[in-house]
Amino acid sequence: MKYAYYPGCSLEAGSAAYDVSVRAVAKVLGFELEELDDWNCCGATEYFSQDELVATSVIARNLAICRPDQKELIAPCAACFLNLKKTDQLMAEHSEVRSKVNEALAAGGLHYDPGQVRVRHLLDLIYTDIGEAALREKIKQPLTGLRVAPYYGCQVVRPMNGFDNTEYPMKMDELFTWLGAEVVDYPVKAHCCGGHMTQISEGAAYELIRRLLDSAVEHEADLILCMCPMCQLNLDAYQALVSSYFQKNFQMPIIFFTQLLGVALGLDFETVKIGKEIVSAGPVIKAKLGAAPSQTGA
Amino acid sequence: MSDDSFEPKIVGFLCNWCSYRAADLAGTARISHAPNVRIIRVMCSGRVDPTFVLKALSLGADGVMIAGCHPGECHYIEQNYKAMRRYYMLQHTLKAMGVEEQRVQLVWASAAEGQQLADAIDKLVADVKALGPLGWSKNWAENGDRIRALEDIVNEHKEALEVPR
Amino acid sequence: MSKTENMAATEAAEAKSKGKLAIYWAASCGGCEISTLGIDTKILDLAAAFDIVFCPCITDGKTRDVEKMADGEIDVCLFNGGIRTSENEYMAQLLRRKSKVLVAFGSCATEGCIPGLANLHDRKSIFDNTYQETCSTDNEAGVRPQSVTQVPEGDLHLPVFYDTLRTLDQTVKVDYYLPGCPPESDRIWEAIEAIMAGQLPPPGSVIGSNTTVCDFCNRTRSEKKIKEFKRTWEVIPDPDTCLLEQGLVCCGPATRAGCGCLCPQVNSPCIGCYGPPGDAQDFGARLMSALASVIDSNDPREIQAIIERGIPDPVGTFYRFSLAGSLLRRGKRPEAENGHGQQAATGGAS
Amino acid sequence: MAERVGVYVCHCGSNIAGKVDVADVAKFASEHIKDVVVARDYKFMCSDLGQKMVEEDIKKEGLTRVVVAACSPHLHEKTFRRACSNGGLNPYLLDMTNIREHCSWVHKDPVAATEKAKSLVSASAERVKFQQPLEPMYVDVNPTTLVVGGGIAGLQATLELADAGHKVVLVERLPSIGGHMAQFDKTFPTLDCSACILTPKMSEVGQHENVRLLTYAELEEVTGSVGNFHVKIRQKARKVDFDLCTGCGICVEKCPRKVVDTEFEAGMGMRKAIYMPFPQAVPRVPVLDTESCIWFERQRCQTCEKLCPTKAIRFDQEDEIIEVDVGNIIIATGWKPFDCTKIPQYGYGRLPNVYTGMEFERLCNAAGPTSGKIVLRDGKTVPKSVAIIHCVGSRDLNHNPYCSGICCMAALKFAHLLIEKTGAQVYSFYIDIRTNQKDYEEFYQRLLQEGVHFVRGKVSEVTDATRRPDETGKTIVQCEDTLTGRQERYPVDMVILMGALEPQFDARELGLKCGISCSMAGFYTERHPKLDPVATMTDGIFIAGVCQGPKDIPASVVQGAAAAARVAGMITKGKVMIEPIVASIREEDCSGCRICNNMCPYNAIEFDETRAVSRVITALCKGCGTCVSACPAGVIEGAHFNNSQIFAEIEGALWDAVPPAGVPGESESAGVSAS
Repeated sequence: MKYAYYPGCSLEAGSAAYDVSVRAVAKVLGFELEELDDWNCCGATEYFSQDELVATSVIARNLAICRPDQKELIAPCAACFLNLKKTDQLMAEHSEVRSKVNEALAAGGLHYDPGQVRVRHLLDLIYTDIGEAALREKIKQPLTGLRVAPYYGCQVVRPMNGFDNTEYPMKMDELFTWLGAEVVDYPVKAHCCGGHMTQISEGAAYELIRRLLDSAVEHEADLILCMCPMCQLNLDAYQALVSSYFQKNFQMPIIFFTQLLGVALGLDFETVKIGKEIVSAGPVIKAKLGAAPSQTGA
Repeated sequence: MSDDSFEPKIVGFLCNWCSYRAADLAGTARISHAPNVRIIRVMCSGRVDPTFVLKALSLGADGVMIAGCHPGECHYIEQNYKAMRRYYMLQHTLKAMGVEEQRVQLVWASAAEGQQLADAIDKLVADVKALGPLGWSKNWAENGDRIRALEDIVNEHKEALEVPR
Repeated sequence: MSKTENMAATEAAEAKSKGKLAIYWAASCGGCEISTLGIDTKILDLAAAFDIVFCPCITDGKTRDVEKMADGEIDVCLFNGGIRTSENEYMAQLLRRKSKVLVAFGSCATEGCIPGLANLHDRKSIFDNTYQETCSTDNEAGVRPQSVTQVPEGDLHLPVFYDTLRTLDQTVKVDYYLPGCPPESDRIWEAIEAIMAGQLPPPGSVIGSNTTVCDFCNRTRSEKKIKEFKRTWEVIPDPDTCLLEQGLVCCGPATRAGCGCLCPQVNSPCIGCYGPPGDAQDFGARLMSALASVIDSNDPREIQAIIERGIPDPVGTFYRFSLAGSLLRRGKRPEAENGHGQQAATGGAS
Repeated sequence: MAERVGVYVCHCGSNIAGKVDVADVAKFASEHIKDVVVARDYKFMCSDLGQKMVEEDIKKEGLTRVVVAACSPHLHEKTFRRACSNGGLNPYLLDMTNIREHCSWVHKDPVAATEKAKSLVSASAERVKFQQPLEPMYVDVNPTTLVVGGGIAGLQATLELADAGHKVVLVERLPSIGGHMAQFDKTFPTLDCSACILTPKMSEVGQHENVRLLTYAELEEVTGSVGNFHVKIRQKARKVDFDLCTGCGICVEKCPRKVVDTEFEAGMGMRKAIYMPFPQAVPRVPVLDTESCIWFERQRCQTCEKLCPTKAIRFDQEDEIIEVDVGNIIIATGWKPFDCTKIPQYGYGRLPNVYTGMEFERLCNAAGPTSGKIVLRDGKTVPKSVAIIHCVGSRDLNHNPYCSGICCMAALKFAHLLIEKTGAQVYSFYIDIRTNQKDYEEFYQRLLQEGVHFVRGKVSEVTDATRRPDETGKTIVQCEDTLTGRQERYPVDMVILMGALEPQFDARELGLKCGISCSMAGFYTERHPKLDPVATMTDGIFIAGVCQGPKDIPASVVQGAAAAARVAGMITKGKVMIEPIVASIREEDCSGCRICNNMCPYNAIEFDETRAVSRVITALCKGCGTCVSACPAGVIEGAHFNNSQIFAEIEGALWDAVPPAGVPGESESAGVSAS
């Protein structure tokens, strides 16, 4: 199985752990991610709010540079996934957008017909294409005893991602059940992480983060699993500030789901970059899974 | 490509129960639409034979509409699915013959969807206008050398030496 | 000398009582003639009943001889081949005028047959391909066949190659049709017998059966549902089950009986050389409609996938023998092109 | 011999003549269309004088074909067929073309409209020449009727017919008749007890001499057509001898295996392995559920068998196929409740105190598992605050776009019962309150008085994730109150989801068996939404109740009675006419390829194995023509819509299209003519 891969900027910087663990997991699970040659910014949340047509054109370039044999594009970052998918959909549904965007692309000698590339999230790939049976076969370190809170955030599941329930997603829950973890029914799994509010209105952002952390604590989760760099950043990096703001003492490790998946597949902490997070996840994983994870590596 | 004076001639095959009634409803509700589709009533879209479409195109139609009940709502239960299968098969062949896909359109309209049918007619007419006339029989015209060549044969035979028996 | 004269006299006397038969080939392969000779010793009966006054394939004869005949002098003309060139057309008109009964003989004359598939192209693209583009062709000067060549003695003429191959009845009025590629010898003999006995069907009809190849097929048939069309090399078919039910595009159900079901008997699907039965208008449309009807899916995407995967060449599949005779007759032609074109001028001068 | 065609162009007052130049169209017909011997335009063709004109022309001018260009044939085809008949012409030698709905009413430009009218008339006139005289067929109507579904609509239909003296076979899938209505506590807006008004009807049906009641049975197959259906019914094995059983109930009482009753009690109560769904069940014959019976699990127990006083238990009983002949069928198969787990953010199945409407009905019902006490799942806590969420799975593009019609009133009923029985604070979350039947609005006003908090908004989630101290231990409903524009959180003890009414899970399947179609949503399609709501497009098959679309009890009763009236009419008439628009196979040319064999959803095509040809059973054919166009050999003829008719119609419609110009042909035999 071979897929085109769009890492996006976060995965090259603050969320390198996501990128590294994705690639490591891919090796073990036997699918190939071929990084798109010369990809450009997905526009994050800003482009679309500035000028929809320009945003669509810039993002569509990433779809247009896919080779004809690259029919499926995987984006692990939630924002990248949403923007790429939204662009494809906008072009499919509005012929005007389609022709204008292609006019813009033509300046660079490119062209894109909607539907040509299927944009998919990494979770969908692992859940659907790899599937339960293959995954179970590859488990080296069952996650038995570890209580995990799957946190989906907003962008991957909304709107209409096509692979999971929009309001109350379950695919990551199921995935970690297969891996042996105790998945807590985390009722705020698709609630807001505060997004950029941390920069604009910290009180509002901290309240949103508090709710997520509180609920995880209440459900006795050992850690929260993310699939969005922004969510991971907000929950992890701001945890201390939120604690002092609300006079609490949160110690909730926040990692990417691929990191823990890697552990289950027998990868060591270093390979999946556990330890890069601020609230360290290593101790609780070690404590709950008994002996230190196997050191076999990939 | 588009010529304002070009008024496409389009033949529409409408099923008796849904789409023909949708056209009736468009009338009752005075939903104005393009006058280019000449409607032929069939009992079911399942009656529409690819031959009908080919016949219409060969006789000078610029486009064809096939309309039936929505999938799953066929008056004859499931016959519109057969229309759908034939439509895709025909499109596959027409494409290979060089007939643009938009010239032959399959439309679903329930008896309550006068507006949708009128919209579909307007869309088909606009699509065909953009493509220009089909004029299929022009494809049959022979190259200019033909008449001269036929006369040449006759003349040569006249000039040829008579061989006595 | 006198003996010869006598013989000539006897022959003349006989000729008066005997009918006159012409067999002509236009754009065809000669298979129809071979099949005609396949009537074997019955050829003697044929010779007893008819003088073969014109048959370029097996007897010497000149067009001028035909031109000199009175109108309607030929009793029966079996005309095979499609109308590909001006010569073909001229001969069709000539023989029509000289014959009482004109029979479109074989698939080419009836519906265009394999040469008719060239109707997906026009003269220019055919010439470009034949005289330039094939990898074994070396034609730097771009020479093309010329209809007129100037030599010091005057103009030399070759027949003009048409853009569209036509069937005989798209050119002249045809009295009867005898389909098949080639018509089976037995069918030919049956037709000749009918002609000799004067027991012909109403003019304009096909001499032959009205049922289809399936009528002569011994395979077991049940209700049909097709999930996948298969190409012949993808499967070794079960010898006792309907080929169509095994996913093979068998044209049998849409093809006039007459061949004796030859292909399916050797485990190969019918390719439809006998054309449509009865008064069916368009062979390809009949087959398309029938095959599409039994596709086992109601999902538009799946239906399209089944069709696109299983039938990569729809025209070659549905109109292998009948494109020229079909309702559309040919593929869409690029805007006015002349096959002789620019190269013609240079080619002619060189 | 050439046909003599008469063409009549109607003005329809100014409806047609106001846009189309009718005189010009008539002139065109007489001058340009071959074989047209009479062409007239007239003010109102459908008037007596217009019809007389056609009649007289047939007689005087010797017309052999008639074209009427007027309104839709769906309005007046019958009128002009009758006129032809009166004139002595076979009615099927008429063709009507629609230049009103399809032309004058919908086109702006009079010139374009006139040109189109000419094309339509030309198409019609070319077609009509190929039409053939046909004779309609008549069949006798079997006076017995099949009713499918023993809910309130089916019961009403059954009683109407049986009381009128006609035989009825009533088939019910479940062990007892009664349907959903038997599960309800009270009915809105009168609040009378559901069982009290339903059970008399049930026992009447159970004892009626004209009713053959088959419960725990399902429709297996329907063949035949209007007047004469042949029906196969699967009588599922009850494992109890129906005739020997006295309904004493000892077996039920002594059965040691208890299981959750997911059917009648909606999962709120228990039943035995051998059971009657509820005390007033009709018939009073229990059913043994082999899935939970100990005997079927490990061949032990046999308690019921041993204790039955009449030895009616039959462990070896098998399903049985019962065949009946009927003239008409009434489908009243009802509905199934929406699966609320499909909206996971509302927490049903995850959060203990979230209930479906049906669960609440049972909770409230005096005959229910709590004897009518409204308590939470712990069995003792009385809720102090309750949220009722409307439109769960209705009016929601993710699930069902339609309005389920009854939920607003049911929610009001629940609110009333809650206030009456518990005094709880009730919050009702609605999009719109729809109370549009007699006394419904008054009921709403009453509930406003009773103090229900109506919140206009679509609930975004129901959660146990608390944010504030007062939310601890509560179930929180998050919703934007769209009247104040504020996001609010409502901590409550109990949440009731008013799930949508959905078509039965096998509605499409049953539709296929009976030859009737479903809407996109899955409800059966009526013949006409306003003028013929209980008939279907298939003659002899009628629909009643929620299987046709969501509706409340009174409306279901009305439809049951209406369907019965339609059937009674058919029985009284005794004969039905069948249109002669049918397919036929030229058997001598059929090669038996069998492509057509599965083209027909009515099984009207049979294969004759001995002669290896296919054949159309005329009585079953509905005339859709799908087999006609499927036949690869072209040997199936579709009466009134045959190839030559349609080809002629296409040619006529394109009379003004580019003629095949520049096509070399016989006419210009350039070569030989010069020789």
